[in-house]
Amino acid sequence: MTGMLAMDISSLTDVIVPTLATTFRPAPILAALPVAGVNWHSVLFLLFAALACGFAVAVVAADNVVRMALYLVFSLGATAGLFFLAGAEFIGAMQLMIYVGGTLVLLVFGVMLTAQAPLVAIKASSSDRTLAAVAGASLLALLLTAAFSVDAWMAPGSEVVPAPSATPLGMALIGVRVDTPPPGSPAGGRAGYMLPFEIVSVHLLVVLVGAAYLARAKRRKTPRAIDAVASAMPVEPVVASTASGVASGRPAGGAKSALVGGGR
Amino acid sequence: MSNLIDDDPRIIEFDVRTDEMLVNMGPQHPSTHGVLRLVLRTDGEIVSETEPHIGYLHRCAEKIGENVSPRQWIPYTDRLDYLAAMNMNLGWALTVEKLMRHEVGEKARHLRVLIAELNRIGSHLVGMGAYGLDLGTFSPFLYAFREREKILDLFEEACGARLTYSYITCGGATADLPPGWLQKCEAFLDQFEPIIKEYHALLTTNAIFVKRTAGIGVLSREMAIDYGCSGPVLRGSGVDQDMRRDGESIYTGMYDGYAFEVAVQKDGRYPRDHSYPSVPKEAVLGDCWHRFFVRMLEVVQSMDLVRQAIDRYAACKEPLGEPMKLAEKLPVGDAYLETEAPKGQMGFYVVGNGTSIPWRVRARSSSFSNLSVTHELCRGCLIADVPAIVGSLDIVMGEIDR
Amino acid sequence: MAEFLIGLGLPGWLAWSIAALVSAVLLLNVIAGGALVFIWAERKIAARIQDRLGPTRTGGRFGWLQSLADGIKLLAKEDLMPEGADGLLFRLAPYVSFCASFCAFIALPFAFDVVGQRLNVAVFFVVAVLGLEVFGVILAGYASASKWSLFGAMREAAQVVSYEVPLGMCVVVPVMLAGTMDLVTIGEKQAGWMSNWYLFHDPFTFVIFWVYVTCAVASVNRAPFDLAEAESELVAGFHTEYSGLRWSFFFMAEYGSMFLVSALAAVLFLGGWNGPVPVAQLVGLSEGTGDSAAYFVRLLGLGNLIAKATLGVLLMMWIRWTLPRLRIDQVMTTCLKYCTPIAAVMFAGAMFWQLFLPGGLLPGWSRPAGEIREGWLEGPGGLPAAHPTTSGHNVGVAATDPSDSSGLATRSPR
Amino acid sequence: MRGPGFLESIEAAFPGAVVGSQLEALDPWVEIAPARIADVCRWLKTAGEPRFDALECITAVDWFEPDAKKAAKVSWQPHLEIVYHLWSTTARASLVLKVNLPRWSGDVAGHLPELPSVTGVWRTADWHEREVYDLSGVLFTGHPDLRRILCPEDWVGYPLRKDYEMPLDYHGIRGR
Amino acid sequence: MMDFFVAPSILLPGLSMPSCLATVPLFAANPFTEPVGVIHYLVVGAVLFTAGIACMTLKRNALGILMGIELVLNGANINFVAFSSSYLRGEGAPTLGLDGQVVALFVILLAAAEAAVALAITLNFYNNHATVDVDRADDLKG
Repeated sequence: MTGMLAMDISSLTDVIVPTLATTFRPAPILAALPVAGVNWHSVLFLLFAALACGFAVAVVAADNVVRMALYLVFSLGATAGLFFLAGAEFIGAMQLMIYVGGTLVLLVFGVMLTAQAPLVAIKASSSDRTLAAVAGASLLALLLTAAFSVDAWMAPGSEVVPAPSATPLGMALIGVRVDTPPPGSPAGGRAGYMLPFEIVSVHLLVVLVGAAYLARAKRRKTPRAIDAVASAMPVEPVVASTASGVASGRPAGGAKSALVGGGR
Repeated sequence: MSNLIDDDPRIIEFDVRTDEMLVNMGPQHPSTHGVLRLVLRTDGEIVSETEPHIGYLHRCAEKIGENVSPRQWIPYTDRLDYLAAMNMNLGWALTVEKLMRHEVGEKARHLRVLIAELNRIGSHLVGMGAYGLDLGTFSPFLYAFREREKILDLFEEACGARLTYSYITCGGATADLPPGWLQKCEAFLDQFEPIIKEYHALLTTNAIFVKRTAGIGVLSREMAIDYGCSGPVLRGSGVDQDMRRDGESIYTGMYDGYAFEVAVQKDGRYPRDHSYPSVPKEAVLGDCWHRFFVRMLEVVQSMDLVRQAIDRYAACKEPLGEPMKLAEKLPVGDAYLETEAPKGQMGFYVVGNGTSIPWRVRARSSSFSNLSVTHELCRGCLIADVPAIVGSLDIVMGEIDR
Repeated sequence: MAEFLIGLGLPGWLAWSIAALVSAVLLLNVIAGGALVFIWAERKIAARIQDRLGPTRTGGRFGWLQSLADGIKLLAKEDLMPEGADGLLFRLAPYVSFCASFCAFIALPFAFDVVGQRLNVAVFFVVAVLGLEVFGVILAGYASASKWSLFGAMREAAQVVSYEVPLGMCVVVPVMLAGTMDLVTIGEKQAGWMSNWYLFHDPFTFVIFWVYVTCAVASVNRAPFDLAEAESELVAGFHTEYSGLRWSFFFMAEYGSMFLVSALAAVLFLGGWNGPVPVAQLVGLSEGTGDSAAYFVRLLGLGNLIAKATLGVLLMMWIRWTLPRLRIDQVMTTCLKYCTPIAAVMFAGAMFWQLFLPGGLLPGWSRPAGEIREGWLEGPGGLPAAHPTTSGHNVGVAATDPSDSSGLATRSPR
Repeated sequence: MRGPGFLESIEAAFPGAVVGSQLEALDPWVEIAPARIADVCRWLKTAGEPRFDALECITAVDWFEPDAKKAAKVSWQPHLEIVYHLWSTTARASLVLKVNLPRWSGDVAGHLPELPSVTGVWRTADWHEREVYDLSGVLFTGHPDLRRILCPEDWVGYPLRKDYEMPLDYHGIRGR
Repeated sequence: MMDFFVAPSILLPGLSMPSCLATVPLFAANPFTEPVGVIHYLVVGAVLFTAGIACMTLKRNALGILMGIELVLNGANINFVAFSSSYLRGEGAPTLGLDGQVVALFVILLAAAEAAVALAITLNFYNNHATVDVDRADDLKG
């Protein structure tokens, strides 16, 4: 079932070859074991779920916005792992590529562009925290109650290796449904996703243009230091003869003295 | 103010309010050619202001010069532009000779041309290799140093030192060339000549190199003169000036009878005495590429001069002659002389008061003036251009800080 | 191996755990050992290019053990952290970088079926995970509390995110030709003579391979695109403040990524583990001939792929020691104005070629093209057999029953 | 150009500016009154013939003999001499200007003598004047940014003055 | 921190759940051996969703709020994927099939778009006000 070739390990004459060949077999990650013992799928699920939830909470708890971004990366990365486990490999890869690799890099970029010392950690007041904790806990309770209230959802999953999902998904996106949704599925018919796909494409294009427009290059109205320097020639005489400054050998004040560091 | 931004193409539009950052480039930085410290005021990647801080290598050379005799100061000139110590020796020796109205013999004259031009090749090789390093390519650096090592071998054979020679001295040179030296020198030149094509392929005509240097750090002719730039920096801006041709007679007399064409773009073209790569379309006169190219031309030019000097030197049958005494009395008066060192015009000023110790010694270094133009060239450039621009000026901190 | 362990009497879960662990350790060793070898090779190659000798003494001749000695030196180095650095992020960053590089290897086939985890979306996975390496760099740059590091991190972020676009487009072309994102299948479809390689499939793929090379070099931050660590501008870029073992993690990540993109290029364009000449086929060996034959074929494939990937790495080294570095705006221009449009045009070209000239220009050179597409278009049930359960050479059309068209899972009674 | 006619053209443009001259020296020089130096330089650069468009060097020579015995024998009065070496890139000719300054302004030790800056004429004068200020202690009025350039910012004294004493201690570093 | 939310609900039944749930086989069994089902994913999705909401309400940094939105979208995505997976639903149970995955895909894409626009707005705001504190964005307050 796991698609392994039968092999003769016991022939010890060529040890290295079989070791190489077998260790690179499809690793047993997704293979649910019929034997009693640890279900790897469940273990990995627990791992990824713990990571996703833990780092999601850490995002809330953290004050430093850079760390928040980092925790978010881990949380969403773990979510991608959950998608892989659920058999939605394509979605998982998309999550990694677009969400983690694209959107979050963008976000981190934004964080770093605005990460000035006072803005890195804007602390929430403790009353806000309490309020958020109470509201969050009640919302969580509500959601969980709702989730647990449907018995059919409580049934444990199957132990079957999920089939690839990318091809039918791709076909669906160009308007051909290669799968028939199981009876009773809300989708019912064999609707493709050509139109939504196109709408999303146009939407993304619009967003691209819009974002570029919003964050477009603007010129500062107030003069910058660079302009002052550029117009500094020929220079206006700066009287630099303060007797005390000279006698002590201190530098006299000047236009560029802002650049002077401390003593070497 | 907005007009200023409109007019200045170097100032790139900015899109996000980023705070200006003060960045220290140096004194410990891989690309500042020694202990130069550049304080950059940057807005993101764009440098709005550059302030060179120098003096980390200040050794009071001029003060020392007021306490030793001119010949004793020769070793200190070695340490000015330590990459072209022969040229430094020569400049100081000539200045003292000018003050003393002393003229060296024919053989010493050709020996000096030979040695100084050979050292110019060595210095330009370092400048070229280090410039490649500034732009992120390592191999040309080693190719350049490989050839420079051979020059240093020749020098070592002539005077026993590889970096601080103290060879050319007031009144001549410390020793004559050993037998067989000229043949070795000629063999080196023959072997070195084709290698220049390699440098052109790796740097001068390399597409990325051209992209990084052409149109970057454009130094206009007027600004170059105004800032007292000299040497390849000045000629890279199209100013036709070379002290070997235009200087004072005591110096130009050394090159009497030598045929060479000043490496400068005249009427839109460089001298065509050898086959050189053509100027890329993107290059603007006065940019980093032209400064670099002038140096490459001067390498070939110096090779020609060395060949001529070898012939002339070999033809001189009289002995070299003795240099001045270690403590020869200086006349009252002062003398200033500029020579064409590899980095630019090296000026020495000496004031004598009748004793053997000069009253005042002054070294006007070309790199000092060349470096002072940095803040003009780097305004509005990108951070990556700063090493490209500073590297194209080919400075040596030894002669800036003195 | 797991069966072998089970046969020894170990409980199943333990056997699987050990097998997974061994896989992971092997992969880790491939990266770490590969990095050691590549660092040594880089030093020797750089030395050859530059007319010097490089390491000569450590470990006898040729300085074989030089990188190992360096590694030991790095281990012994003091682990410095600048004052004012964000300690947690500073410590974490190298591992993030390294893990991303390491994880991408999971889906990379080294030979037929010699793969950590055969994924249906392996191409995507590799590119996606490789893109995560940038997080380590950004974190390192931010947490170092050094302006040079920050500059390096910002450059890297801008560069990598931009180059993912043309890189993705280049990668999609072989995916389109093969009709699957499964790297094992893509490699399998290029079996046979060298002319079957996707590099020579049509002119467009040939061009797009070089676009891929450019983008791959840029996305792993090698010269002339090594702006994030440009030593003449940014001291050392994002890893300016790192030393010792943490620094070496960045280094290993870099070499791991280099090998990875080269191996990916080999699988996507250069026939993967299939040599230029189908030696095994000619001598009559195949997967089906027997276990020993299968091992031999795989070993041969392994050698092929590693050789091709190594060639790619050597190409990068050659470029690095030859060319100057670009400037950041030129890097972005290269991406946005050259690579992306060229990749887009080539993508469209390859698409039309595939549509109108599926058999190639020369009639005698007909290639087994289009078999998968036929399967798709026949009916809703035609799924490509890019399925982990399929093995052997016949990975073309799996004539699935149209009625069994859920397409998501093969069910089995619990 | 270095002939008497040249001298007179300066004299004509700036009556009283030329204090002295020595046209037979190795480098013929013209001594200018301190207050007029900037004007003369501007004229030399923009209006004179030839145009001295480049400033090569500014040097300060401290004419002072700290040794009292030797000081009795010298023929000059203690003073600071500022030497400007000009160069014309068009005529390829050089010119030396000299300016004599008191060693201390008003003869009060520690009060630096003042001299108009020529940074407005040649921009290269910026660094050269800073160096003279740093090492010889001349205050250039009108200089935009007169700071020490070679010595540290907090260095005390002017090393190229003849009576300069090397400090025995600098931030805990022994001087001798 | 890892098991902060997961542990009470799955590993330690009865603490935070109504006690009747403890009778459900799911919670009685060893989580390491039992196959996971939809409900597991729903719990994770709920946690992410709640964390996102809390993040949106709590943070004053505009980018923090953006991160909260991403978390919320991901929580929803987990549910979509879970319901689409026949593997998790167990045999015979109806699934969303491809539809769930397609919706999840669209959510990811739109999240990217949303992040781009939100970031542009934030940077614009930052350009004008030199802060990313949303409490300071009260120019339109009457």
